[in-house]
Amino acid sequence: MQKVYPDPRAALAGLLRDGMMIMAGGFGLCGIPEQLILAIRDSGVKNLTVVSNNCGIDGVGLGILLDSRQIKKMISSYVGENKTFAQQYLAGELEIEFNPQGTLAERIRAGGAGIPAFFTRTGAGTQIAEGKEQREFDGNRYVMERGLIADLSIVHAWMADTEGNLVYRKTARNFNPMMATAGKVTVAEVEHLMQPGQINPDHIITPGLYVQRLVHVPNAVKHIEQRTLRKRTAPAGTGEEV
Amino acid sequence: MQKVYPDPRAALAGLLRDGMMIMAGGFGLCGIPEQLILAIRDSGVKNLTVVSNNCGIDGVGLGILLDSRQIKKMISSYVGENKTFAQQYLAGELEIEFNPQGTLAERIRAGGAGIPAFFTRTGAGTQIAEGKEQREFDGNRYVMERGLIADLSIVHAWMADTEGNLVYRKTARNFNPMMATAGKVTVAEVEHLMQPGQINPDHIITPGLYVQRLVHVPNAVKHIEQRTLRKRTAPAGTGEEV
Amino acid sequence: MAWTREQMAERAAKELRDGFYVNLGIGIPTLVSNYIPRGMSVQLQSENGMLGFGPFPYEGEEDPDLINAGKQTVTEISTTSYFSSADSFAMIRGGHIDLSILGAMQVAENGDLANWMIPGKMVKGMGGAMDLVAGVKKVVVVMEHSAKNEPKLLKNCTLPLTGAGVVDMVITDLGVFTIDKKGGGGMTLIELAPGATLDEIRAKTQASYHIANVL
Amino acid sequence: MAWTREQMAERAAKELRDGFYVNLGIGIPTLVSNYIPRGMSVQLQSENGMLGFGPFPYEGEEDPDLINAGKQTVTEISTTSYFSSADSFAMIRGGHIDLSILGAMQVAENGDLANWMIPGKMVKGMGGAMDLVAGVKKVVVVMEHSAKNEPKLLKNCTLPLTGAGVVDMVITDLGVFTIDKKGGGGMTLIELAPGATLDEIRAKTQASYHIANVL
Repeated sequence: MQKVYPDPRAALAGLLRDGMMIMAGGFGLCGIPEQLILAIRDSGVKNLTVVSNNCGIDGVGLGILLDSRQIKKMISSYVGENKTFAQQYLAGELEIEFNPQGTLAERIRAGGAGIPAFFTRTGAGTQIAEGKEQREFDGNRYVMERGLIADLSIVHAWMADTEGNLVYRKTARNFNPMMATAGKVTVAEVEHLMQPGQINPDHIITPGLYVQRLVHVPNAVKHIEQRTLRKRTAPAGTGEEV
Repeated sequence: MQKVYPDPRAALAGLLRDGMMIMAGGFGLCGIPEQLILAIRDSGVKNLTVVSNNCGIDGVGLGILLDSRQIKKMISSYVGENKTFAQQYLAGELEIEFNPQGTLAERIRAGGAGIPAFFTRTGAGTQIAEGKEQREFDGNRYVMERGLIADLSIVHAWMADTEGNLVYRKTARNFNPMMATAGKVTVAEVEHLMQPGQINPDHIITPGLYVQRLVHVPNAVKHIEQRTLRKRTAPAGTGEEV
Repeated sequence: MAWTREQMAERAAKELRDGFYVNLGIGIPTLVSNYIPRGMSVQLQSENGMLGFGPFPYEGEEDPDLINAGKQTVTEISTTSYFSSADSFAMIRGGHIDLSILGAMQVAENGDLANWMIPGKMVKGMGGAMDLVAGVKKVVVVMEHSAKNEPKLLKNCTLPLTGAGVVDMVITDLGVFTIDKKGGGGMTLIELAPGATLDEIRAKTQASYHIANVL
Repeated sequence: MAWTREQMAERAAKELRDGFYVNLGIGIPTLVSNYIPRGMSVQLQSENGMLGFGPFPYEGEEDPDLINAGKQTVTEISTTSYFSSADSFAMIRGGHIDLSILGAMQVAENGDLANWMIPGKMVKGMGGAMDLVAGVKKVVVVMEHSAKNEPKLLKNCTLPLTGAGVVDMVITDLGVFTIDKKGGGGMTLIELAPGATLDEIRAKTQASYHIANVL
C-alpha cells in the first residue's frame, strides 16, 4: 500500500468529479490544504459543494475556487472575509448553508464516527432550528442535527509518516482531524514526511487508516490573515522602544 | 487555584456521598485509578453506581469495592473476570446495566460534550434496543442512546502538569479521557507531575479545565491481567531457546 | 459621563473569578483580558482550538499556525493546550467554560440574544456564537446601550436570534443589568455608570426591568 | 477430516487484502495473524485503543500499559497509533475497519449473529462485539460447525442477538458460507473442507443454503 503521491495533482488524480462534496480543513487561512486546493482549481472540476468553516479570502485558499467559479454551495459557519463570496451570493450564483461552528464540527465528527444524528442545544429556538426536529431532554430544548460525510476530504497536517499517521501543529489542527475521518477518501498534504516509527504513537492525532493518500509539501507558504503585534518595550534603562 | 492534593484521601475529601454515580477509567486493569479506588474503599461511601468498562478482578481495582460491598450498580460492557461479581449478582445484591463498549464510550463522550442523545447502529434489532427509540436513517435502523454524566470521575494519567493538563501512555488511555470530560468533578491520579509548560501543548490529551483535582502517585504498581509472552528464539548458531 | 469602552471592559472583568476558563468575543470583550486582576488565574479559550493564550506576539515572532478565533496572531503560554474544533466545541457545548463575554445587537428582557444577522443585509455567518451562548455557564453581553437612538434592550428581539433565553448579564455604557433567564424573574438594573441616571436609562430602554434596591 | 482450528484461521486469512485494517476476536480469530501473507500490509486494530500491534512480548519486556482487547500483553510496531476508547469505536462504528473476524454461538441464514449471552447463565457482557458487527465493513465468523451435535447455523438464532443481519461469511471446520445480508439472497455454501461432504454439512446445518456451482 503506497500512500505517498509525488505531487498534489497526482494525489487527487481519479478522485474528482463535477457536483461532488468536498470537505476542506482549516480555520481562516490557518491549517488550510492550500496546495490541494490549487490542484482542484487546476483540475477544472465544477459545481462543488464545499464544507469548510470559512471560504478563504479573496484570492487565497478556497477564495481561489470562488474566483474560478467551481463552487456551487458552501456549508460554513462564517464567510465574512471574502468579497467575491458576497458578490456571487448576491448574484444568486452561490448557495450557502450556515451551520453554527460547533454544530458543523460535531456533524463532521459524527459523520466519521457512524452517528447519523445527534441532539444539541445550539440553535434551539432560533432560525437554525427551523425544519429540524426539536425535542426536550431533562427540561431543556435541543435540535437534532445530522452527521455529515463527504466524497472527499482534503486536510493539511504538519507531519506524517508514510503510513498516513498525522500530527498537526498548534491551532492549525482545527477542523482537519474530524474531516480526515469523514471523507469517503481523505487526501492529506503534509509539511514534514517521516518514516513509520518516527512519530511517537501517543502523539498521533489522526491514525493512518483515515488517510488514503498523502503528498509532501515541504515549501508550503503559510498565510496570516490578521497580523496583530505588540510593541517591544525597551530593555530597562534604555528608554527606547524597539 | 491549587489543583494538587497531597494524597488520594485528600483529593477525594468532600466529594463522596452515598448513592452517587462515579465513573472510573481503565480497561481491564490497564490505566485504572487504583489509588483513588483504594481511597474510596477507605472512605466507606456506599450504594455507588459505578460506570466502568469492567469491574476489575477479584481483589484488584474495582474488585476491591465489590469485596467491601460499596457498589450497588455497575454500568459496564464486560465483567467476566470477576467471581465476586458473579456471586453478588446471582444473590441479587448487585445490579448490572450492560452497554456495548462503543456505546458506553460514546455515551460518556456525549455527556461531556453536551449531547443529550445520539443515534447508533450498534445493538439495533437486539435486546439492547428494547425500550429505546429506534429510527431509520437512509435505510438503516439506529438506536437512540443517551449521554452520561457522573457526579465524580476518577482517572489515571501518565503525566500531568499542575494546571491539570493530562497525557496518557499507550493503551492505558482507553476510557480515561472521555470520563475526565463527563464528571461534574474530575480527580486524576498521575504517575509523573510536571510544572506548566513542561508538556508540549500539542501532546496534551485532556486540557486542564476538565481536571479539578490532581494527586501524584509516583510509586503506583501496575497490574497485568494476562501475561502473554513469546519465547526468545536463540541467537543464530547457538541452538538454544532462552 | 457614562462608561468608555475600556471602562465597560473593566466592569466586565469584575465577573471573573480565580480559576475561571473564559471565552472572549471580538471587540470590547477582547479588552477584558487587560483587566484580569494580578494573581488571579484566568485561562482564555479560543474556539478554534486553544486553551490558555497570551498577548499578541512581538514583530517577527508571529506564527501562522497560532491564531485566535478572530484570526489574529497570538502567543502560547505555559498553560496552553491545543485541540480540534470538535473537541473545542465539546468543551463549550458541554458547559465546561465558565464565562463567555460577547457583543450584541439586541438583548430581550427574557435573555434572548441577537447578534448574527440583519435580514436584507449580506449575512456573514454566526461562527461560534450560537454554540457559546447555548453552552457556556454564564453569558455576559457588553454593548452600547442604544444604537443611533434605537434601543437595544428590548421586550422582544426583532432580529433573528443567536440564542433564546441565554443572557445572564448585560453591561452597557450606562449600567449593568442581570437577567434571570431560567427563573423567569426578568431583568434587573443593578448598577449605574457614573453620570448615568435612572431617567436616562428609562428613556433609552424598551425592555421592562426591575431596579435593584441599592439604586 | 475437516479443518483444524489452525486451518480455519488459515482459511480466514484468505479474506485479508493488502492495506486492510482488521479487528480479530478472541480464540481462533487471533490465530489469523499467523497467516498474514508476507509482503501484505495488514494492520490489526485493538478496540481498547490501538491500531497496529505486534506479537506477544519477550519475557521481561511486557508492559502493563500495553495490552490488547483480550487484556493480553502485546507489542508496539512502527505503524502503531494509540487513541481513546471513544475514538476507537468511532473508527469501528464509522465503517473504517475493513474486516472483523470473530467467533459465534449461532449464525442465522439472514446474517443474524448470537455470541454474547445464554439466558439463565451468568452474563459476562458483550464487550465490543455489538459495535464491531454493526460497524465493520465485512464480518467473518469462524466457528465449529456444530456444538455437541446441536447445529449452530440456523434458520433463526434462538439466543439473544449480538447483531441483526450482520454476518457476511461463516468459516466452520466443514466449509465456508457466504451470506447476502443486505440483498436478502440468503446463505450459500462456497467451499468444502477436505474430507467434508455435502451430506455431512446437510445433516449438521439447520439453516437453508444454496450450494455454489463449483461444488
